[in-house]
Amino acid sequence: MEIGLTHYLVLGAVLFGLGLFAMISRRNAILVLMGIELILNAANINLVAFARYNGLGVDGQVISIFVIILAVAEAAIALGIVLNLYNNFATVDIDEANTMKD
Amino acid sequence: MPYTTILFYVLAFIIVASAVLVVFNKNVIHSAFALFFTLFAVSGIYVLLRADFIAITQIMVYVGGILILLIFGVMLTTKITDVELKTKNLNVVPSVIFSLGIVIILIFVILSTKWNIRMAPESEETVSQIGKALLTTYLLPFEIASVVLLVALIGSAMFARKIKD
Amino acid sequence: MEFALQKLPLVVLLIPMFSFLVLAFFGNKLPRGGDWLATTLLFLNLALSGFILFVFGMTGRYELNLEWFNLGNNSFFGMQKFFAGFQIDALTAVMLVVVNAISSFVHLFSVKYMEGDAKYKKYFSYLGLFTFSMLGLVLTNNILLMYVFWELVGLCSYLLIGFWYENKAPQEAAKKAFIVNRVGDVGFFLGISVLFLTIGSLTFSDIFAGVEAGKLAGGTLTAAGILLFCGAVGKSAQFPLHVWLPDAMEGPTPVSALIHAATMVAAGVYLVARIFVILSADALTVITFIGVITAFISATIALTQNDIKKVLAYSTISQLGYMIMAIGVGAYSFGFFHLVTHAFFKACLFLTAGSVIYGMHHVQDIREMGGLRKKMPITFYTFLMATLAISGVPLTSGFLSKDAILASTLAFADINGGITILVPILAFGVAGLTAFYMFRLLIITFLGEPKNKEKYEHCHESPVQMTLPLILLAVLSFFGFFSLNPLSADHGWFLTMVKMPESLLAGTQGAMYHILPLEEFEEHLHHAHGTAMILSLVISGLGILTAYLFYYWEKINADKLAEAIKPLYNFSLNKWYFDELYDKTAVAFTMGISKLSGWIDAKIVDGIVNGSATFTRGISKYSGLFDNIFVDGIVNLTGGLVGAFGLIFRKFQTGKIQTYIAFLVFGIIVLYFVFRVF
Amino acid sequence: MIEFKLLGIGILSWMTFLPVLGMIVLLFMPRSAEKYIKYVAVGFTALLVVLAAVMLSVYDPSKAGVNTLSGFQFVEKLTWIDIPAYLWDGRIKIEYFLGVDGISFPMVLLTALISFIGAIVSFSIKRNEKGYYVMYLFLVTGMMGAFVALDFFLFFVFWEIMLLPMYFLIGIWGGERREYAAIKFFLYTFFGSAFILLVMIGLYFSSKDPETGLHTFNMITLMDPRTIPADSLLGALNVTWRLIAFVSLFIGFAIKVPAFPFHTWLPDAHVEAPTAISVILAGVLLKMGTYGMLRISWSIFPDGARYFMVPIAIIAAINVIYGALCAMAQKDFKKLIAYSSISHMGYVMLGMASLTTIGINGAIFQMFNHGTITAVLFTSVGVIYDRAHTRGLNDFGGLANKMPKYFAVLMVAFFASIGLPGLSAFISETFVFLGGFKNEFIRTVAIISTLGIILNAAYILWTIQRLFFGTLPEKWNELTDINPRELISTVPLLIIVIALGIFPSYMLNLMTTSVNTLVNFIWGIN
Repeated sequence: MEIGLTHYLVLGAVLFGLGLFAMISRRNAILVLMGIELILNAANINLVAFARYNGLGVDGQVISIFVIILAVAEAAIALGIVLNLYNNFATVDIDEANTMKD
Repeated sequence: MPYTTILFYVLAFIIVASAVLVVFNKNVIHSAFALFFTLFAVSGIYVLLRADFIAITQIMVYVGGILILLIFGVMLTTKITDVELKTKNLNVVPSVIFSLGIVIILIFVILSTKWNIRMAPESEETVSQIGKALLTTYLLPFEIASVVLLVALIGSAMFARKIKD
Repeated sequence: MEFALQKLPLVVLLIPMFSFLVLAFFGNKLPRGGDWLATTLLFLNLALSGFILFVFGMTGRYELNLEWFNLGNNSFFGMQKFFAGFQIDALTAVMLVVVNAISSFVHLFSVKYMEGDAKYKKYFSYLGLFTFSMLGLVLTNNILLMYVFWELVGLCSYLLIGFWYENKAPQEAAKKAFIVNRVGDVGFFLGISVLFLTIGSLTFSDIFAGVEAGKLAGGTLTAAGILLFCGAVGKSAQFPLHVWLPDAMEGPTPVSALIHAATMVAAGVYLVARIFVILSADALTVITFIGVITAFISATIALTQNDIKKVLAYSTISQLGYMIMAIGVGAYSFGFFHLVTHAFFKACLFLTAGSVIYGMHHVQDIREMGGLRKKMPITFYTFLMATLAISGVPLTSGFLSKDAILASTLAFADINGGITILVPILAFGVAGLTAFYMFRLLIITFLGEPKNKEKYEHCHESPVQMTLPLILLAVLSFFGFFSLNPLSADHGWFLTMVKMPESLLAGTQGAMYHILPLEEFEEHLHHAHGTAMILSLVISGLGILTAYLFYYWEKINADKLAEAIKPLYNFSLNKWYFDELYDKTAVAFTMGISKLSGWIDAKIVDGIVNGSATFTRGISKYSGLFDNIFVDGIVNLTGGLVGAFGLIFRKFQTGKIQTYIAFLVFGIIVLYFVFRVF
Repeated sequence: MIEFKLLGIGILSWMTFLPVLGMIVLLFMPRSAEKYIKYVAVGFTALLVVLAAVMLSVYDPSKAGVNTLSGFQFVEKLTWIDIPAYLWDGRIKIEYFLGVDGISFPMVLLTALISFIGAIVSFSIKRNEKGYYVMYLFLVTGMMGAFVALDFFLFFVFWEIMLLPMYFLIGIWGGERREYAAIKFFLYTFFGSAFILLVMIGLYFSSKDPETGLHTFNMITLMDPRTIPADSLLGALNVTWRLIAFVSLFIGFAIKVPAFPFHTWLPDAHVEAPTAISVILAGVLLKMGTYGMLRISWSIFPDGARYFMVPIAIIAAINVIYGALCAMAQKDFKKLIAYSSISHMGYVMLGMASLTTIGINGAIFQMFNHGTITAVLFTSVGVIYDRAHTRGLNDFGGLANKMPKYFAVLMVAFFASIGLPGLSAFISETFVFLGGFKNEFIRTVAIISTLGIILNAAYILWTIQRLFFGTLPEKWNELTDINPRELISTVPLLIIVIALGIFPSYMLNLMTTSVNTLVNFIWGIN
């Protein structure tokens, strides 16, 4: 069976699901960040796959570049936040950071 | 079975397996290392998709940048010796259900959709094409992205700084 | 000659207008308020109109028609144009002279009579406006324009009756005159509308042509005729709209002479004469009876009046009734002839009355007078001349016209028979009554002993500005001006010029006299002439004799007789109670209904509006309560429910971002199923 | 389709929005220049008169207008609102569409003239002049706009715009019961507007422009029977709905006219309004009702006009007679004139109900004449009220000698108002009645309403008597005669009244072509 668009998309979907799970269930902020990276990667796979199979030329690739750029920015900021969190709560467990609740 | 197919399945396996490790590993450092494999394999997928520039970028930015950043983060916040193992999260069951659910839905949708497949013209020159696109059609987002990066740079520096008062 | 008929009438028309405008706007700057200007212009006008009459005698009818405005080509009338123009025919030419003559005499007379009045200047400007309107009325060839001028003379009449508006009586009289005239005018207007809608043009010649062509016939024609006649009823003070004219005597006496005796009130007669050719037999019958009833009623009223002007006023109404009747019976030219002769002698009578009032320092009650002959000889003799004329004594102009009319009534009765015999009977009766009450007036005023010594002593003959017009008018009451034959005017210039036209309806309707061919009518007339002359002489003689018996020789005591027939006397003295009747009915009804509708409007119609506002406010009050208790209750309940749910759902608000993401994902899944399934 | 532009902007836009410009100028005038405010306002309204004169010199009376775009003059047509199609509805396109024809042009002239006169009359306002004139100019914009708008939506906007300043003008600068009168006026007219709005929307959704296929508010397109498909709500097949729409529109306009029994706001509003506002109210505002009927009801629902001509004529006759009777019962001078307005507007409606050329010509002419004459009458009421501070007719007497010029002015106006020949109202009333007699269905009604002629004369003469005749009461010895400013605000109108009475063709020529076209259109004759 020829590898086609659907294969890549399914791969992306699986990756997305894993990333999502990480985002939802893990309590360590860094792991949540990793989950996000996974999701972004899943999206990138989709974009590039569409660029390949939908005749969109390089547009998909360009957008995936932007996604990567944003991922970098996000990672930098998020880690900054995590460090702050750690400084304030002495933990990176985001369950502890629930002061919004009450 | 053409070798690209084999390659794809290999890469897919690496991606999924390492991602599973990332997600379920209790040791954050291990997760970070597993993530390294994932990202690498994804760049392989990009190569399969003939997006050479993206593949390179993936390796350079993700593997060379973000991952290092993450590891630094891990190391700054965790004492490697006493690795926290408390994953007694109540969310596991709903998380699994939701994530599985959405994956199933996505796959179902992907499979049931009739995709309009048009192969992109084979071109060796993706780099120059991307360059042109970035400096013509996507000039504004490109510039904005650079500003965003700058802001992120300053912002993260601000956050990370310990406020002494 | 061409110019004389083409442009001169316009000049004649506009000269009084000029006089009016100059006096109205610059009167204050002119010496003596510009009376000399107005008077001179009017005499000039008289000369011009005399010239027009002369020219007309040689060249004949002339008409000028100009487009006034048009309504374009439309689906109802086709090309609809309204014209304005004038025509010179016998009626017009004669009327021009009459109006200008009397107007100029009255101007002259007023110079002294009105001297010292606070509104002297205004008075002359009003006279100018009136003369303009009256000339317009007689000149126009168009019934709509005639209506225009018709209303304008009404306005002038209103202004001049109410000239001394500081007093109550002139105000009321002016208002009454205008409103009563309006009633007639509405009829006139409706008549014009009928003509317009059926014939589509309002020019007299078009109207006549239209009737001849049968565009308007039968009942509609009769209705149109009677409606048009309504205008004449109002303006010429015919029964039942005659009530305004006696009251109109509140105006200055020269005005009464000009407007309410000689010219304006004759406009009605002029109108009927104008439209004579299209009047149907039935319409003419109505006209005849209205005329004769008016003549009779007012003659009986005149018998007992004690105000010198009131007597003259009723005699005017009576004479107007005569003219109307004359035209009604078909004596078109005689009726018009009487209009002219009457204009002169009645103007003379009024001006002499003015002279008397002037001499007596504004006393009008004849019971205060007496023996004035010695003090005011010129006034007396001119008055006598005019009285003889109105009584129909031979050698006067009045004899010529009146006799001819009486003969016509006889001919009328002769042809038609039956009930129409009443017409000559009443007509002759009125002739006798006229002679009686005019001589009663003459005797009580000028002869006998003075009743009020003090006033008598201060009495004096009027100055020459006043006596000159009197003399001129008295002279014009001689037969010689109209005919060389003192017994019949048939071959005089007047009746040669004003020929009776053949009715356009000849031979089409019924068997009435005037529908007979003209010759046949004239034959009957000829038969009646001798009888009429003798009868009328006898009857006027009797009237005069009786007057002398009562008041000069005092063989019969008038007061005792009055006492003996008290109800009849009162009936006459109180003018047949017409005013009271109208006050009690029409006026009271209108005022009542006006009050009622004012009340309805303020209380009921507006009440409903305000009521609905109050109602709405009431509703709003209750709906406010409802709102507070029920609607707001529901709202509060909702709030409470929401709160309760909130307490439950609060559990979900963990403040943990991951929980939220989980819900987000859950939401996505749900949405997927929603869109998928539904 | 004549276009006429000044500085690139159509003259009708100038006419409509010049007052707004004036408003802005007034708003920016410094406190120190307060005493010049009224002159600025007069200047702007005078400009309107000048523009109107320019229009008059260019106007081509041979063009018909009514239901043909090419017959309109000074047309301006721009897209105003254009909302692209949404899921739930098609494209909404509303035009800024101005133009005049023989029906609206006399009204435009009247509006310019009366606005100018009203601004002069307003000099007697002493309190918060700036606010007053700002509102006044705004009002002028509303009125002018309503007369020149050819798009129903735009018309409605102007129609409503005009309410607001009127409310404030009565409510702030009015007499004792001003709030009551202002609220009554506002609510009543608003009530009417609701009916108009209903029909407007109904028409919109029923219409389908044959060219573009869109719903439309364009009045001229709406007159074209092809625009409203026969099976739509207000289409030819739904006779009942069309008649209901006609009645609804009629009520909306009748309130403005005002027609019996919707007239009671008028006396209150008049009595409480300041003089100049009464002048505007009677001079222009009332005409918007009758104009609206001609322009919208009669033209878009000719079937309704034909169906209801008898009831409308009866309402008109009630207006004539009942108005006159009520006027007779009044003791307040201003209220009397207000009721006489009701009576005279009855003539207008009668002429329109006749659906004949002559009647409608008379109606439009009567609208113009009533505007000029009543303006003089209300100004005159203001003259006496400013001096004596009372309007009670029974308080006066003998003013003729005390105020001779005032007497002269008012006499002309009074006699014009009772339709004395030689003055303009005579021609129009005559036409109205001729039209009424011509239409055999309403002939009887028309004949009955001639009673109004007599009643009008009666109450006017009685008023003259009570005001001017008799002796002057002691307390009025100090009264002064009418002053030059007041003469300026009355005499020009009287000159127009007299001139049109003698040469009516100057006015009639402007409208005959359009009226002929309109009547033909109503009866379906081509």
